[in-house]
Amino acid sequence: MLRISLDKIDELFEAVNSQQALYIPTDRKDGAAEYKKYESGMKMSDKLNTVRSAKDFFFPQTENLVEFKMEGKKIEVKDIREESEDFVIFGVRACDARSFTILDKVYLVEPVDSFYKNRRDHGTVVTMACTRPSETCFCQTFGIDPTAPEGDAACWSDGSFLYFKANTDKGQKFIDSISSLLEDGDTAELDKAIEKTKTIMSKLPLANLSTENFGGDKLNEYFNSDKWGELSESCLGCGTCTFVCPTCQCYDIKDFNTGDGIKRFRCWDSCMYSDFTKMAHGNPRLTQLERFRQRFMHKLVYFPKNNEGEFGCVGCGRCLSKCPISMNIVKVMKALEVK
Amino acid sequence: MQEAIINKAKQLLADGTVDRVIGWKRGEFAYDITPAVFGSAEEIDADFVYDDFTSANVSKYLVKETKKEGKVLVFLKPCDTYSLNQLTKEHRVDREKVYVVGIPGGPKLDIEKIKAKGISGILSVKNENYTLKIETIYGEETMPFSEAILDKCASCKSKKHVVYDELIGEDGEVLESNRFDMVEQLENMTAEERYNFWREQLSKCIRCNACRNVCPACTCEKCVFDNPESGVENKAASDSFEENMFHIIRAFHVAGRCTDCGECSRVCPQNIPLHLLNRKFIKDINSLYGEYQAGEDTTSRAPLTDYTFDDCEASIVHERGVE
Amino acid sequence: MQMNENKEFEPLIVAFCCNWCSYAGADLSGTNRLNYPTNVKIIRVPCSCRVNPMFILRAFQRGADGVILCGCHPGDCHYTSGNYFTRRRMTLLFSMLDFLGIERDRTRVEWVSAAEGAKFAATMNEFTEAVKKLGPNRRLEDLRCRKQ
Amino acid sequence: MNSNDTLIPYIGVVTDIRIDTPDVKTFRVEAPEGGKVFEHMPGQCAMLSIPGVGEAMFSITSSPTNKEFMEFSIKKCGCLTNWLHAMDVGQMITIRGPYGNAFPVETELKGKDLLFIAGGIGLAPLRSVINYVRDNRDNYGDVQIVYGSRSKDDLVDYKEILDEWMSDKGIDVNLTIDNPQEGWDGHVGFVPNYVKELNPSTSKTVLVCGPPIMIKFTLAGLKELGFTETQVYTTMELRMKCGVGKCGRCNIGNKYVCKDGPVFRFDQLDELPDEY
Repeated sequence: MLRISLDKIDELFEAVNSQQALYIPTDRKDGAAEYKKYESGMKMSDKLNTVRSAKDFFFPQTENLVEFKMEGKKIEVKDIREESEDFVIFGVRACDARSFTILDKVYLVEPVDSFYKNRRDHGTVVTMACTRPSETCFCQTFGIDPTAPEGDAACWSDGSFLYFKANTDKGQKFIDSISSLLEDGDTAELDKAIEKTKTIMSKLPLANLSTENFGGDKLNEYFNSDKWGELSESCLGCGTCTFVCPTCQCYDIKDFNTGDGIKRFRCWDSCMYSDFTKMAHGNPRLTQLERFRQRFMHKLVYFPKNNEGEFGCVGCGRCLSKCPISMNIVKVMKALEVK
Repeated sequence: MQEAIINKAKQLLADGTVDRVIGWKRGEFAYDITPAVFGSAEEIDADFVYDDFTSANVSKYLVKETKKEGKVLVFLKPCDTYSLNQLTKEHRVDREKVYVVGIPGGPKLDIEKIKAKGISGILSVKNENYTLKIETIYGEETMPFSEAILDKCASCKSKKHVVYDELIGEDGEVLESNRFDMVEQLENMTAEERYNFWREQLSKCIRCNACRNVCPACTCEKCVFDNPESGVENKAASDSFEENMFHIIRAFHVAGRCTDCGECSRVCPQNIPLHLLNRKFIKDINSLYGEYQAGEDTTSRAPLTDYTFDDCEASIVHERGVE
Repeated sequence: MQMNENKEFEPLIVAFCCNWCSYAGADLSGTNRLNYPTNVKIIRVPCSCRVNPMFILRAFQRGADGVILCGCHPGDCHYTSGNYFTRRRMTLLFSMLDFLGIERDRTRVEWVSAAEGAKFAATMNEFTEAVKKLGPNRRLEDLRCRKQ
Repeated sequence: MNSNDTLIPYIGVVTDIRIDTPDVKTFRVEAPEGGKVFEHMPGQCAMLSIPGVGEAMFSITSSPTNKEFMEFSIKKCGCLTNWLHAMDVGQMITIRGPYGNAFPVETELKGKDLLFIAGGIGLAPLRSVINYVRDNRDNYGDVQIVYGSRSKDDLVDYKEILDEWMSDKGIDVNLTIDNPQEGWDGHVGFVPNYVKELNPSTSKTVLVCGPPIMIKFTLAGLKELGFTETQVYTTMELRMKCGVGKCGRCNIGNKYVCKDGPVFRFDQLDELPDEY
């Protein structure tokens, strides 16, 4: 398998960065990891995951869609779309990599979202296999193997080498572009490391969480469950879970008047917000119960019903560690589940 | 302590003093505790927890709970009692419908601080003589209790309960705290340094509104930032200006009412030290208009709804401080 | 609002003026043929107390380089006490802006009565000069509103 | 980037404004170069917007058989609609679409006797179907229309109803208003009761649109008369932003009103959770 010594990882980053924009997860001053554009000397974070998910690269929190010039009764529409630059996101975890597949099912189905597709076409996702899963991890629940991540190219570390494998043509191109730095090597050490991770995976506290009893066929049963009141009663109605979630894809479209014209932009929206469904003549989801229910029904029932059983969650565990009141999809699944 | 609290809750439910109990509910792990309303002794026996991780200030839930029928029991830590007083003063909570049992407070632990040490796969956390024994899937780890204390507890302002119907344990005193140290440090920087500091912090904001929604002082029925009529409504910062604006206004709207409970910083998913903005207002109010602690009582006028004829002029900001 | 090499920077100043005093003061300075810079855009408010912190911030957002709030002298408020509240509010707001590293000379409160036309003109001249020295507002501007 | 994106709107010019009722106006919209901005089927919607004011979904009330322009009957009820009501002829607006499914005029409705039931502004989406049917008269059986409003002045398209629909052969128009009014010698009473009084044949296929409470009682009345849910279609409205089932807010259960709707048959709605 092609590999590079971890001592030479800076050389690798420099080489990639000289060809196209490179983003890697790196530690901030406060200790948390986030994706940043690579600059010489930047070290890759060894944290399990970033606070914000990698969805930002394809579906940023805000983006301008179109501009208008208004003059008297006249309106001029200005298409401001530009071809995205080529870029590489390095070190994406298996859970986040799967989230792209889920976002694709929303944004790449007809009518294709050209803003999303543009970035998707130009981005190469290089994933990184996990070695130290945390108690909040439950990606295996959704059939994700963190030791064999998806993405255009995948890489593994055994502590001294990084091993590369291409999953797509785009990934192969990426590996070809750095091939002068790579050498062939045997994978005995790596196989051992992967085995070790697999053993840990089986011992995780959420290893037995199953989606067996969820999916599209229990729509009304779960919708009408009497657990929602209890589950949602302490929900603050903030958007933390939605905004750190790699699969939450709802958005709002708004206009901003610059004084010189109108910029129409879209931004992330949260179904947990009280005005999410508010319209001129009323609001069909009046209390937090209905909004809370919408979020989890969407992930566990509606999404799989519309997408051949694929769930709208990848088990990354971000909402488990970030919710201000520690209410999360795992607690909801356990409370709701009807065998 | 947990046992005493549980017994008290069950007793007050049984003798009909209260109909419901607000407390904390055990989670999946050692630390993910959810505030909850308990209606029966069975529910309490099953899930009620009070330990080093029950840091959530539950007083804001009383706004919702006191609109319902019946009386509700709430266990308040010293800092939480200030919030309740403030809510009572603003007529957001019907004090008649609340039975307050004061309980000893922290210091509480911050799981983020434990995780920041690289400790992961946490299965249990035990406090043995102020050394944390942390059992993980990767083996046992230890760390000093003092290094895992929540920021808000590390600068605790008071161990005194300012309102209660009953106490479990002894009442404490108002403390000499170091809570303004960091504000002072920033004040002593140059404007440029301060600007860079806050840009770095506020640019992390994802506008999840957790700070606002958890804040016991933020109880508007409709926030200006949610109201399309206000002209400033927005859901995401499209520009650094909007990040600044949101956080200045959020802090300003609770200036003189913020009890410094520290929940805003505790819940921030991006670890922005939001409490520093609130503390800056508190510090200014103390030094310009006299010592004032929001929530200490239910009768005094808040500094921003009050004035004296000889207040300082706004130019004081230009006259003092370093450049 | 661009720094141009052969063109001197001209700041945009927004002045919130109380209807009962400084707004009339501005009028008086005009009828007395006193000069004050055309950079100053006056917004009339019913009382200085009407100005909430968001007005100040939004003026900066939309291109102001300096914001000044003029009200009645303490004790002279048409509504008895409005300006006393203003004084506390603006003191705290300006202090917060300073805390965030926004140049403190971009904001000011002045008490100008209806009879003080000369003071109005002098204040505006002086404030405009002070802001001119600071250069364009960059720390509290909204890039989307920057004129091309 | 030369592919179109549905989120980038076209320009439409308002070429005529008709005052229907005190709070409903009908706007005629054409492309700047004349003609329609895009083609649609009866029941489909379009996103209209005034940049800086708002954007919202409106049903296209003109029939696709109209080759010159599109029409929108809009009730004044919020920020955007207030603005639209205040504008003059010649104003440009932005328009994107068409969105949603349509009434199955070319499939299930073909050859059927049709019963249209509308209340208030609910006539707007049905008007498109009614005129489509009138223009393709041979493809459909009898047409019966039951339309009610608060008062005579609140009847949308009253002139068109009197001048065109009522004079057509094979179209039975039944109007009603909620309360007696001077100058009105027609039926007085609520729509659901009027439908029961008229006792239409259960062989008809029903298209109903109006306020939720009217729909609820009308459906109950129809069931009493022996209609089944598979015979009744309605069209719905929820908060929408994108129009293409991506922004995630207009769902009832797993169905997005903007994409899978707005036209639903009642048996389809029955399978969905009760959230509307």
